Amino acid sequence: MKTFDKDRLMLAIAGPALALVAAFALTMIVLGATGINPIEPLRIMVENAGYEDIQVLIVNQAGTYYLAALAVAIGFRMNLFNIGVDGQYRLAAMVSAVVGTAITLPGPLHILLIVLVAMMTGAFWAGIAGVLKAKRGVSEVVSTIMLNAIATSLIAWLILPKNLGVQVEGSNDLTTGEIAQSGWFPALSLGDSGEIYGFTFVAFALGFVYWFVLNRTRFGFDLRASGASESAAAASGVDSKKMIITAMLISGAVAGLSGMPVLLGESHTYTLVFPVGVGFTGITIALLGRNSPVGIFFAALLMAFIDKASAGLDTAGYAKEIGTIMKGLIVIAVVVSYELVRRYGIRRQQQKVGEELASGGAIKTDKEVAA
Amino acid sequence: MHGITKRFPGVVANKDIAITVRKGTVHALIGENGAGKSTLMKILYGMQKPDEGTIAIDGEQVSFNTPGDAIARGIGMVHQHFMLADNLTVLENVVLGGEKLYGIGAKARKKIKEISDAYGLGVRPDALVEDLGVADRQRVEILKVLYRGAKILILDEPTAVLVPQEVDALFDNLRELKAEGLTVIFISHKLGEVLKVADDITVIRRGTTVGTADPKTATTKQLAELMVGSELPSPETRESTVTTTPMLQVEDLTVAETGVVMVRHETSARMMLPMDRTIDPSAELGRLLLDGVSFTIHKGEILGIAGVEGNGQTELIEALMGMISPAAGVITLDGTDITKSSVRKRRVGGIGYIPEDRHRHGLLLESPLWENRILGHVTERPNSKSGILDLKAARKDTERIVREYDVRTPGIEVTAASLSGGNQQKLIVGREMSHNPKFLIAAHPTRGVDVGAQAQIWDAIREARREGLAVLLISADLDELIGLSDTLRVIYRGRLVADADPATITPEELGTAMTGAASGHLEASDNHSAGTDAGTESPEDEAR
Amino acid sequence: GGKKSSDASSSPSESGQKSAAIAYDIGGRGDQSFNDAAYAGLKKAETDLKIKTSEAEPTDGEGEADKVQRLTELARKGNNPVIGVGFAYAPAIKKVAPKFPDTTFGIIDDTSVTGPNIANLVFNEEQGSYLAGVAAAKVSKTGTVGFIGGVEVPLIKKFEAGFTQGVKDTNPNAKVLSAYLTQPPNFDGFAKPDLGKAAAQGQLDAGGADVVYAAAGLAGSGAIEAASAKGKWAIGVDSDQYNQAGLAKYKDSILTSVTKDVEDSVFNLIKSVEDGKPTTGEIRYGLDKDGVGLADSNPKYKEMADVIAAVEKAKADIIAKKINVKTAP
Amino acid sequence: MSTSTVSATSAAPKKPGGRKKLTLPWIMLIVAGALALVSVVRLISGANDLTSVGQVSGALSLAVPIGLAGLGGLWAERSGVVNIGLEGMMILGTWFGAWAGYQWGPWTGVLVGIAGGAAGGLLHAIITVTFNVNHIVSGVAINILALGFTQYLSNFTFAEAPGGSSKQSPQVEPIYKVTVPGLSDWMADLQGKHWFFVSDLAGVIGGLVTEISLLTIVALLLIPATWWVLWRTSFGLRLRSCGENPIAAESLGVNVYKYKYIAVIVSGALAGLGGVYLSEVASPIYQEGQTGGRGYIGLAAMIFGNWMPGGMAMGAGLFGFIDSLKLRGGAENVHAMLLLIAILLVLVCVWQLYKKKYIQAGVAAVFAALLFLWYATTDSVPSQFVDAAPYLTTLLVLALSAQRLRMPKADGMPYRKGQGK
Ligand SMILES: Nc1ncnc2c1ncn2[C@@H]1O[C@H](COP(=O)(O)OP(=O)(O)OP(=O)(O)O)[C@@H](O)[C@H]1O
Ligand SMILES: Nc1ncnc2c1ncn2[C@@H]1O[C@H](COP(=O)(O)OP(=O)(O)OP(=O)(O)O)[C@@H](O)[C@H]1O
Ligand SMILES: [Mg+2]
Ligand SMILES: [Mg+2]
Repeated sequence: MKTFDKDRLMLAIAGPALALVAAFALTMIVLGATGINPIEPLRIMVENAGYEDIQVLIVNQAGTYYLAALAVAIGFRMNLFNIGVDGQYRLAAMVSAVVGTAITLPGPLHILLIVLVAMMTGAFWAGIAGVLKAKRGVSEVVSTIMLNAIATSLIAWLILPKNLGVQVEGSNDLTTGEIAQSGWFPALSLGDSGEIYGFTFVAFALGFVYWFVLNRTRFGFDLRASGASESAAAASGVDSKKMIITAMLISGAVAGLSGMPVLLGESHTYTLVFPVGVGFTGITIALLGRNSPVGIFFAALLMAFIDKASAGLDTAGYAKEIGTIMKGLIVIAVVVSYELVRRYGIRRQQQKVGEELASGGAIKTDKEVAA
Repeated sequence: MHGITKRFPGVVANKDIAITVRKGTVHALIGENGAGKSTLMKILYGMQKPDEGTIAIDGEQVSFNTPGDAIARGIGMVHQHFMLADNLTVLENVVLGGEKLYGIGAKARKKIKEISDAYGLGVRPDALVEDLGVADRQRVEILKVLYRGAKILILDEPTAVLVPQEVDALFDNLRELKAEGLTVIFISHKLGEVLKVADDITVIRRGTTVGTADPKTATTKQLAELMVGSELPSPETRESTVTTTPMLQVEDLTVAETGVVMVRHETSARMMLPMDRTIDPSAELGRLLLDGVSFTIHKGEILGIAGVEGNGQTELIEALMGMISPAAGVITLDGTDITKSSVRKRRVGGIGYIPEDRHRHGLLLESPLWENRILGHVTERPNSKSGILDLKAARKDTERIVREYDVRTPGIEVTAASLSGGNQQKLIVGREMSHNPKFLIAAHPTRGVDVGAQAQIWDAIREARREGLAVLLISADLDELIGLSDTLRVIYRGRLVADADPATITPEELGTAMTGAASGHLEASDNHSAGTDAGTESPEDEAR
Repeated sequence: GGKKSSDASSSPSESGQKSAAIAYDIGGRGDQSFNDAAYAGLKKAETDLKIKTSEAEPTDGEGEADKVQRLTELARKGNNPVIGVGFAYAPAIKKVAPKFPDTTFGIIDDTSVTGPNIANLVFNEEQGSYLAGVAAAKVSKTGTVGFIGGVEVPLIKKFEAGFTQGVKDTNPNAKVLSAYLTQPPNFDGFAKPDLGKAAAQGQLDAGGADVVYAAAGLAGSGAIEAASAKGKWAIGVDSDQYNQAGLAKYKDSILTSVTKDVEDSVFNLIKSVEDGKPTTGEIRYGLDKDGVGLADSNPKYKEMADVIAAVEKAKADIIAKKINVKTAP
Repeated sequence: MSTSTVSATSAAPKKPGGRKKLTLPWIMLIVAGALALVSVVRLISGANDLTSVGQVSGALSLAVPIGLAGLGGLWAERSGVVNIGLEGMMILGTWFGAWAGYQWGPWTGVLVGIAGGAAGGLLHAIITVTFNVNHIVSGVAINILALGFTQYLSNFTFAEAPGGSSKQSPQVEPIYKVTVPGLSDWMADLQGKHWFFVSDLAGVIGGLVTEISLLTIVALLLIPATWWVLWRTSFGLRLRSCGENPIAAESLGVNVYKYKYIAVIVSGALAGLGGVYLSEVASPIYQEGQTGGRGYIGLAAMIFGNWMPGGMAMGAGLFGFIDSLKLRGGAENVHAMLLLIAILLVLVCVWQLYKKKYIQAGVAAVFAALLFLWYATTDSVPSQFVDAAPYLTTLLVLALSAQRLRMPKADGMPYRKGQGK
């Protein structure tokens, strides 16, 4: 059994590693084909990632991505496709920023309040899709796409100065006002290189919670069972409608957290230029990380690395879209290699089962005679 | 077919098989589960390519790359598992792939009618396959083959889901086809049938041909010995353990078709309105899938339900499990009303469940065995303690089940999908028995399971019964049903229409009742309908 | 701190040559609008002042930290001035500027951040738009004119406010229809010409407008196309769209354009640093400095003496502060 | 318990329960009813633009790209392949369409744009059909790749072309537009009379015969054409069988791989055509970010339409209609929509009462009352809500309508030849 697992681990690592090499090679081919030095941009990216200030950016971005991807992954674990993480976290960030500005509490309580409001807002927004699916059978793919757009409009309305927003004199931006210092999450300062948002650590810790809840609790088992086979889960005692709503609520709550690293660690306010699109990157990362907390961690780091390391390419005279192309190629290469490895693994496993059956065959005959 | 060898990763499904089928005969192919019958036929049908060996038809060497090639040579196959697209009509399913013959329109419809009438198949071309029962589906499968004008018919276990009368009808058809000069290859586990219809018999064991038999002289016993090298085990059970303590009481259980709710169920009117909005409400009347079903199972009793598939068995099981909510009726388990309880509550309350479709309801195919061991009992020990899973204990217990129930597997980390059907079933039985259920729903507990495993499963059920387990047994295998049950009921169109004494009833009589031809109490060799009291029944009645 | 990204490559200051840098807003170079205008200013500085230049583009969905890092890197490499294009750079400049007291930081469209080394380059878009309103009211026969904003943000609302005021002051009975294509942070409204077209068609045929003013970036080309197809007037924005190659087909329908001279503002700031007298604080480009204005390349427009007279009068009044143009509708 | 008699009516043999085919007269009646309702609202609210010729043709041009993407999704999913990469394939369509269009004329652009989308489809097919990778992963990857690839290529192509930039192509010559002479004017006249129903009908017809691009006509024809091909030809039957039960199809000699490949490539081509429509008809240039999520909306329209061309077209049409309403004088038009929705909710309430579902009826009544109140007390809707109108309406329609969605049974499932049991 032990060796079996070791082999599996080897396979699990070899797959993505080979895929990454393949993706880089493909990127080089694209570059070469368009008459660009195929090595140089990659070298610059790797070099960029060697600098501490960029590393800080990568880690911080990875924290945000991690949360968004966890939110998506929770849905995926039970075959729900929550495309709405983007809307959920933006609305959550906005509402929690408003509450955090309006109410000031001593230190940790203030932060807790903001985080709770964010989770509740995210859960509420995702819950709409959950209820619509459970009660009315509305496909969550459609409803979350619609809810994303509705969230955009709702935020745009809420942030108007006549409603909840503030327009600072001389600024063309709209904000929700600044959260008092007690609501800032302490950061890990690396001096000149910047600081790592404290919430980033919370994000990664949440990965552990995710793992624990999913793999070590009854609830997690029910959720995974629903994802693996809805019919079998129903027969095992899972109320599928309740599960849909619960899963959407949790997914939305985690989605609500994805805005927190930036809100609590950097901007301390929600503005028109608050990062967008994190939810969509989260989908990619969840898929790439195969919904596993460790896989998502590496996938988030990888995506953050490509983002930040490729940002400087244009300064060096190369198109920074190379990063985007690389992302696409990596996703394809990695999943194709997963599949190839999986097939190989199944073949091996069946071989083992077959051997077992073959060796057990003799005993079987004896028993049958006895019966 | 000569020298056919086919290897799958880890398994040699066919090893140097040789088989010769004479033109214009019915040739039976028998062998235990996994012997390689289906694989051999798939090779003949071009669905799989042999690693070695040759096929000759009418003396001419052929090589098929796709089923299309085989069809072109006049071969048709009815598969072991239905090969039908549910959401397409019968017509579409039939013409698929053979559109060149008669198009896909009126001409094809006419042709289908023609064949259907000629063989008395009674097929409606424009019905959705989804709405058909198993027997109808079987007919569509046969029609598919006939439509293509096949000269060689392969029937892979066509009788598994049919009642004896339907089997007879099918055999009549086969004889007719034979008379027309067609060749039929017929696979079955039911040896009696084989002897009845076959002209030649070939026995396959572990992927090789081990012999042939002459149906005129051979007996089922001989065949069984050829097949497995042992006697046929029997599900006979005679010492009664039935007590007078009711374990499960079901009263007036009524289930309406999904998507419709009953409006005035108290008046027993079948006026129902669709739950969803439609154009014309009155145009849509739902129907009852279960209609006023009542019975009692006592501790230590096995109640067998006989019936053609699709007559409400599935709904009965699901209503008892709480997976669908009945329109009316009361279910009492061990004195507690569980009519409104959730599935989980019922399971914790002591209901064990061997589902009829293990892949859909019993297993997480892509999960390891130990997770499958937790499935359905996640709230119970040893699987979890106060909401937290106890993986160590669950794993250990899985190993115990694997050991005690003889599940053939290299370990408990492999996925359930990689086990063969029989071993999957043993795992499920082991799991359900591990929680000392008060009441067990056993739906086709040995379907598709080979003889050795069959005996083990029967033993496990009998063992538990001795300790006071109440069992609801649903099976298409009438021998099993008669052999195991203490009481027998027949379900027909959602109603329990007849009861019988397993000590005296024969499979043929039971089969007749299953088609709705008889009702009331079935006396041995006297199956006229003896109208019994439709009102309240005494426990005596229940305990036969 | 360890190695910083900016420590590595040789900085221009070391090689002795002066250098200026701009950091773009979302959209980046090639947007044929705002960013491109800033780029033009930079290029002009490169040729006229013989200095080196650097540019950096943002990535989609980035946060404040990325902007801080970008500005820091540009500053540390010795670029002076470092100009952030767009109000989104305000919080980042607030953080970075104090760390580089010898570098001048420019920011366009924002005066909320201030400092001894910060130059706020702002424009009175409402003033230019007011003139557009005057012209529109004058040429309109139906008394109804349309305004199309790309994305409903305060900056674009300034355009709307000025335009509406200009129309109303000229013809109190006139009606201004206004539409925004998208809501922030969905900035598609600047990139989807078909939306601009649909909105313009709505104002032209259903609303009865005969002049549309589109402050919608590239989506404005859709509005211009629609106006041209209907034989009505369109008013362009940012640069003189009559002369834009991409719009040559509809140029006859482009009455005029409200210009915003981002190019010069960038160039002027670079030049001031070059000259050793860096400007700081609020540098406002209004009608008075020709920082905003109304283009008159269309010969047909030039023929409209009464319109031109009205516009000139309004311009003089605004410069003379006789008219105070509102910045919010 | 045994009953002595088995009543003949006890249970009909398996019959198609619950499902009812919508026949043509029914559809016509529903459409007419909807139009009448809109007409009533128009008369009450005075929002005459609701069914004007311009509104209808505007709705059409906004609906076409969504509809083409939806049609693309339909082809792929009918063969069992989920295509979330529609957005990426559309991007390829916009880019390649404009790239070829500005150099060699619009029709070449159409062909090259279709080819670009089809190339995206081919990639999707290779990944999902040959490598059996999760369809969503592949789609997401294609979306990323298409975006990066086109942005990257713009640097070498459009950036150097006169009138173009790295974000935008030069102008493409327009595709010929037709107006049915006489009829168009007549309809416009009739529409202008603002009569009940007649004017609305005239508006709809007028929108279809006025200034309609040839490409729009092609796109409209593709909807019945798709229906015909998929439901009335043996090719279509085979293709659909791959989405319903590929193993059964395989057992009858259908080359499942081939049909899946064809379907996914056609899917990409249709999405590509949707892209070309954006960069040649809706506006005559390619513009980065031009698709703006229309691929996803197309997907939603397809699910909305229950994987059927007609339903999908209705979904896309609804979206285009509301989107156009909002863009053309949003505040007033959308305000009128409040009334429409309120009336619809009243109808729902009556229906629920009839069905004795009092809670649902109550909820509908409350919402209807709130909407009436909103309508009566205001005379426009904040522009932010106007913007959300198409999305809200879609969500509302989905929530209120019966969800009898039925996706192809093997949609999204991996398939490998020779693996059937
Ligand atoms: N696609 C496959 N891949 C791997 N192994 C297979 C495959 N199909 C069949 N096998 C193996 O080949 C052996 C023969 O299977 P086959 O289906 O021919 O048995 P059978 O005689 O038809 O059994 P049954 O009576 O249960 O239908 C089985 O042991 C099975 O493990
Ligand atoms: N499609 C497949 N892919 C891989 N392996 C398969 C496949 N089909 C069958 N097998 C292998 O075949 C073996 C059993 O197949 P199968 O389920 O037909 O066995 P069986 O004993 O005939 O079961 P049943 O009694 O349910 O028919 C398993 O070990 C499984 O790994
Ligand atoms: Mg089998
Ligand atoms: Mg078989």
